[in-house]
Amino acid sequence: ESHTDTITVGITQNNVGVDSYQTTYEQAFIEAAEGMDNVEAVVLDAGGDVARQIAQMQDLIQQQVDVIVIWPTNGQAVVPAVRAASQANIPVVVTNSNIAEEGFDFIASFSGPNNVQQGASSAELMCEALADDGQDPSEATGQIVQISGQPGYTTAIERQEGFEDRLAEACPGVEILETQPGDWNREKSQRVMENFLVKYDQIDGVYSGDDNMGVGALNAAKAADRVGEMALIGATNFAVGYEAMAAGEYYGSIYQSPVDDAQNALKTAIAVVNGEEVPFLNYFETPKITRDNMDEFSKPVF
Amino acid sequence: MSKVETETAASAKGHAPDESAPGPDTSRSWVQIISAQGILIAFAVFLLGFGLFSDRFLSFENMESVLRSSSIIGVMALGVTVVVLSGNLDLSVGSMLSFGTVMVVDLHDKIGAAPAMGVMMVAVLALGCINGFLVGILKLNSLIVTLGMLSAIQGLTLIYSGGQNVDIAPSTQSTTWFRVFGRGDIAGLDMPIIIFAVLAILLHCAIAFTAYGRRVYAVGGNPTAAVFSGIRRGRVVFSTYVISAACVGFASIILGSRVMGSQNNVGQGYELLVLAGVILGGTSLLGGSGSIFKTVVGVLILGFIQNGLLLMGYPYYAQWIVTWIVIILAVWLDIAGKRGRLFSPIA
Amino acid sequence: MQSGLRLLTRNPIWVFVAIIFIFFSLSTERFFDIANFRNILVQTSTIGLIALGMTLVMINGNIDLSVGATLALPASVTVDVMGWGAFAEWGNWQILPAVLLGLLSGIAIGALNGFIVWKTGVDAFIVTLGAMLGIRGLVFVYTQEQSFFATNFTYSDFAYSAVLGVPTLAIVFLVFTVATHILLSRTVHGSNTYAVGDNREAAVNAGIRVGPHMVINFMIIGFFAALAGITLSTQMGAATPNLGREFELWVITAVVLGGTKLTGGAGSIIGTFGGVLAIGMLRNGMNLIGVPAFYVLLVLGSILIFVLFLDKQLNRQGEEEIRL
Amino acid sequence: MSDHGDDTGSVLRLEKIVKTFPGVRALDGVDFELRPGEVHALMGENGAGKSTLMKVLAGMYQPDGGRIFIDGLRCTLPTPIAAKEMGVILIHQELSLAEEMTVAENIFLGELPRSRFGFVDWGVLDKRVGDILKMLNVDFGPRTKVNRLSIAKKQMVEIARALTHDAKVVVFDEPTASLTDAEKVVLFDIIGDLQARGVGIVYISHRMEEIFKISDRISILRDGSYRGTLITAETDEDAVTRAMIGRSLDLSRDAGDVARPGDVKLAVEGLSCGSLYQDVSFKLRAGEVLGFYGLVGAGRTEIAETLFGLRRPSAGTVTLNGEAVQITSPAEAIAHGLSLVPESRKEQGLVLGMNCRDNITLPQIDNLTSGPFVSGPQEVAIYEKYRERLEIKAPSWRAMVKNLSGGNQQKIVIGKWLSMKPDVLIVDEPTRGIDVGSKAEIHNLIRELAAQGLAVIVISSEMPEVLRVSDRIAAMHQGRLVTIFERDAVTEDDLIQAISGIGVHAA
Ligand SMILES: Nc1ncnc2c1ncn2[C@@H]1O[C@H](COP(=O)(O)OP(=O)(O)OP(=O)(O)O)[C@@H](O)[C@H]1O
Ligand SMILES: Nc1ncnc2c1ncn2[C@@H]1O[C@H](COP(=O)(O)OP(=O)(O)OP(=O)(O)O)[C@@H](O)[C@H]1O
Ligand SMILES: [Mg+2]
Ligand SMILES: [Mg+2]
Repeated sequence: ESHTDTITVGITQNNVGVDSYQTTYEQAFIEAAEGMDNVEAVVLDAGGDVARQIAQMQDLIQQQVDVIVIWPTNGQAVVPAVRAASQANIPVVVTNSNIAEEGFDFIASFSGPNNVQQGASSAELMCEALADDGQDPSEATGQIVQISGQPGYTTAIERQEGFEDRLAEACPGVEILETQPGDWNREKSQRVMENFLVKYDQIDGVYSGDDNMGVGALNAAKAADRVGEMALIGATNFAVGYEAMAAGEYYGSIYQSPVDDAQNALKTAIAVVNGEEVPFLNYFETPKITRDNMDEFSKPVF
Repeated sequence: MSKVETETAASAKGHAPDESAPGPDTSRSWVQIISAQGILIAFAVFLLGFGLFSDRFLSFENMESVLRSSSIIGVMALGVTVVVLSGNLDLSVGSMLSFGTVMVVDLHDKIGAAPAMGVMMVAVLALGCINGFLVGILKLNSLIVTLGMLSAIQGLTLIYSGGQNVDIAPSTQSTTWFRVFGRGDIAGLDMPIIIFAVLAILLHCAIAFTAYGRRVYAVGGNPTAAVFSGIRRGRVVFSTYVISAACVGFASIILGSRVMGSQNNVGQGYELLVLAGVILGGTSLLGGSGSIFKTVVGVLILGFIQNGLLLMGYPYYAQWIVTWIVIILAVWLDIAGKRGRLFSPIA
Repeated sequence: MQSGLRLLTRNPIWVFVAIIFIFFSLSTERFFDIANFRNILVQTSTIGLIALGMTLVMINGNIDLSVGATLALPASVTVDVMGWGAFAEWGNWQILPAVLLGLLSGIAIGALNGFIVWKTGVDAFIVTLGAMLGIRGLVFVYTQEQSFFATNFTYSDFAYSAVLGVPTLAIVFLVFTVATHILLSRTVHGSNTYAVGDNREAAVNAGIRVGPHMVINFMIIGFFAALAGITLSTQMGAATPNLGREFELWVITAVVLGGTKLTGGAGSIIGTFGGVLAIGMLRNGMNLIGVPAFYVLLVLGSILIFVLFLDKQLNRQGEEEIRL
Repeated sequence: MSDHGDDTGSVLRLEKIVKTFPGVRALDGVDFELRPGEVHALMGENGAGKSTLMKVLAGMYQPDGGRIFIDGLRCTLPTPIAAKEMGVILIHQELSLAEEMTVAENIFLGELPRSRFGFVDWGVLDKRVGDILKMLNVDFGPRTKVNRLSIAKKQMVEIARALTHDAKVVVFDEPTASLTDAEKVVLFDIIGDLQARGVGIVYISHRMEEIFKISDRISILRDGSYRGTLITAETDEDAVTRAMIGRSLDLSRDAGDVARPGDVKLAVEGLSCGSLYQDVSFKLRAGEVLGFYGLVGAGRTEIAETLFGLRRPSAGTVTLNGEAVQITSPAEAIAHGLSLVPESRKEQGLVLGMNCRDNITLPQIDNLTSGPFVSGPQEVAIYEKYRERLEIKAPSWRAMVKNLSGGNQQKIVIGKWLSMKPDVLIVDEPTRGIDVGSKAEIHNLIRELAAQGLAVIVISSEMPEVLRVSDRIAAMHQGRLVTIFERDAVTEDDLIQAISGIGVHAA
């Protein structure tokens, strides 16, 4: 079937306003939709609450939108809601973080970054950072701490998983002393890091689930005058992380553009409605970024 | 909640009328002795207990770290204590902290540090005035009003920032004098701790020793009798919310300066931690009894629980479970002492 | 006419429900639609079920801030138990012991809260504030931070099933609403609930076993929180450890909007039902007309305060009133 | 059994009951004995321990020593329920009702009749309550909400509770403090009925005339110890008073205090407040005591509250010291030199959780500062002055007022307002629940204050009180000021007629 008239895209987001990434994503999504003349977007936000997201799915089904884009608050908990949409013949595109495998039958496509891969990339960066000059990264040794995202949320879990698994392979000599959640919150992770600094006399590296938390850790390390001893590595490069990197205080991160993320999702959704062929796992690129190659990237806008 | 008042009044028969001079009273049981200084004893036991398990716990460095990370919650708790003493609640402080921090950080680079702080203070005080007007003048229930404000201010913050994180540019971070509040120190003692201590002393004196403080206690203890005694209850309640908002303003400055940036939800959930600190200190939610000093102790206990468990390597959620137990035990011992028996007499 | 007016001044929330109903019906054609009403009922059922229990507890002069956390435990227990090897052979019957265990865990938490309130005499606000943190901690201990997934799709099909066109979850909610209404207005336990909240000392003196009575009401709210957690997990086919955060705030809001006094002694299920519907319709309506997320928070907060103000105005005794 | 002793004839016997509160020995080996069908009065000053003794009997307090025998059997009463089951019913001094519930639910609180499955049997309930209410001869029904009743009617509901049980012992703790005369008659009839059924009655009151009217014996407590039992028929008021307070009272009015009223301090002209009271006019001079007499609900309290800025008048003017004023808050009233001793000390007069000193100084706390801080010594000085003057019995100024006896609490309230050195003092029911000795002191104090040039308004529902303290008496009936009598030219009959609306001829 072909859609000659307007296509209505419904999107339910995870938690807009919790950080700039999601807000920028939302703006990019709305802008992109406005840029296409035959697309109308219904934009909803679940505020991080699974129950509310399920209700929003129901409302979108009720409105009979042409396609639903969902940024799951939880990869498993939204599966039945997604199933209900597919049973109502509304195709679903999952964005940013994937849903559980059990739900794969009910979605048209996933569009977003590969969070497990991101964690793995960060692990590789960590090995490089800890290797002495000329030493092979796999020989690297050291003690590091990890500040993870909000417990129970898929992105946090996947990044942690990817990081820990890859680290064990890529440089078995590096030991994770401790992991504590920073809840995607800079102030919280600053406090967590302060505790780590008191507890451990030597910290060679810090991995944070995103740059926002990473900069919190950096703040704490600076205040304790201990930036020199450690390599700080993050993910989802934020403007503050980019700047810290330029200042030489921050080792590296993963570049992930919310604008790409949003546009990718919208394009995938439109393609699905138009009956075009789309890859089932439609990842967009999330390359490593360090001081050495940061010129290749524009500074994040968030 | 007010129903409990009748119950505690009825069961308060064990309370020594003259606390400072026990006199001929021979019936003080161990419960009473513990509870009279219960919170301080608990505090000491805590410090010692953790000290045994972790050699770093009692280090100066760690103490300072705990004080510093407690200072933001602590400053907010000072203001909330005043509100609670006058018999009301303030659940909007968490959202208000987000609002204040986002605002002061955002404005810093735009209009300079001092104006930013000024504008933010005015804005936060205005929110306090709204709370004060609704609860003090219109006499609406404080729990619900501040619950509504919690949500509304969260919305305001997001509208203000457009949902974006705000940051102070890295180039100015190291040069602005705004950094003093969160990162500076005097004679090696961190500035947040000093601000917390100074505010605590000021407010403690204001509440414990001035006529204003007496009015706050009277309004909390019996609002009707306070009015009959010529106290303008509306104004007193109004002022407590302004004080609470001012404390949130100070906390925002510390937070903004410490982090040099802010998310829109930094303060989420703080209202309950703050309240937990106030309760743990032994200030009664019914109003009219408690003190600023007690709140300081309560907040520090919370801080040390969190820190101690972390140092001992427990997962972060262990602190929630321990906080649960400690809150109930502390308040229980407190009222058990007042009524002179461990268990409630209610059948 | 006069009694109708009295009913309204006692439950101003229904005026408000009518206003938002008309407003949204005029604003968007998608609102006034049987399918949408079904949605609203299902969406509100979670908060609604807990609100039923909260009404009892609040009339009792207590409050339960731990319901959000309480809800997460039974949800996880149920989904977890369903997957136990022991029940692998049971087919769909595996759901039965899982649900029973889930409900039991909720009731047990309620009993624990109630027992602490009774025996220690510590205010319920404080007991359950602590429990809100602690029980969430227990959920994390139990789940090891993981979400559980229900591999049996019958479980989630239940959430989307309907009887005679009415969603099963809506029916569950309505049935329990009626049952709780009868419990509160017709039985001795209901009368005692009011008495204990109205004047606890008098109730004690009159020989009501106030302690066990309060424990029962806490067990009831534990049951309802568990039920809400389980129905929510059927909608998700899964349980997450963060489930139900901040629910307590919305439940209390609904109950207070419905006219239950925070000090106890007064309130009704009819009012609570109105309060729950008001919040549900506001949320749903704002989604349908596309109010930006940031403004939704502002609007909900303001409306909550406004309704409180309205209630105060309606219940004023006029100019003769003493001014305190 | 030796425990039986010689009490074959008694339904209740208390032996050597001891009860201590921290710092207070409230009961110090008290004996008490009650026979079936007897009205046994319990008297004593405020804080003598009467209520405490009865709470021990009702299972609300556990005694620290002593023994309780009911029907000759030794028993312990660990809970109020246990006491009720033993047939002991206490009607509280302070009202203890669930305000939002109906009369019927309150009367059968805790014992609602059940039909199947725990449902309330409303039919049975209404019938049983209806019967009881008929016996009490009241004008409200079983389904009336208690919060719609006046205080007196609430008291009747409390009393009705006693009739639902086959009681052996019924204790009335100051039941008449807020009853009208008509209601008192009903109450005494009920007591007579109970007596006839062989129930033992303990009756606590500070009103001598009642005691002598209905009691058979009088037991006296003083400072927590038992001072003996008198047979009512063989004694007189003076003997009882002496046993209670250790001296006789001179109840006559001092001759020397004939008021020489000065300037008009307060003039009220056509004051109305909606339906509460209408068109009230009077003048009050310095050095004069104006009594307000009327039935409960006549609107006297509301007038006082209006003058004190707590209610907005719908019409009329108030002139203070020759100057028209509009007072909109108690703070302003105080600034104008007005003081009000409110009707309800617990709700309106005291912050129960505060200590004695802080309660007394509360209205003037702003003036007691040195630098930014409140001056403790100044405060204590004020407290000490009024403690001595009013003979307040409290362990120290640090004692919380909630631990004082009712009478001493009342004195704290009076002290608080006297210490303001007002021009115009309004006292509303100043001696409700106060023992005879203190009452006389308070009356003398009021006269003394007037003699010093204060203008005083005394609101009271007790005729002897108004007659004793007033120079003129304003009689009120249903929100209207009927007449103002000169005290020397009025008889009791005139007053009763005026306040009950009989013969309201154009004044
Ligand atoms: N709960 C309590 N805690 C401490 N002291 C108390 C308590 N209840 C009573 N008292 C003290 O016990 C003594 C006796 O009080 P009680 O109430 O029995 O006096 P009362 O004879 O009934 O006086 P009144 O005529 O004023 O009612 C008083 O000194 C009072 O202060
Ligand atoms: N008819 C009534 N119905 C309900 N409540 C009443 C009624 N009459 C009086 N009341 C209440 O009873 C209380 C006492 O009456 P009120 O204060 O009006 O009279 P008063 O003239 O001051 O009498 P007193 O000083 O003897 O109490 C008040 O709180 C009033 O609200
Ligand atoms: Mg007494
Ligand atoms: Mg009166």
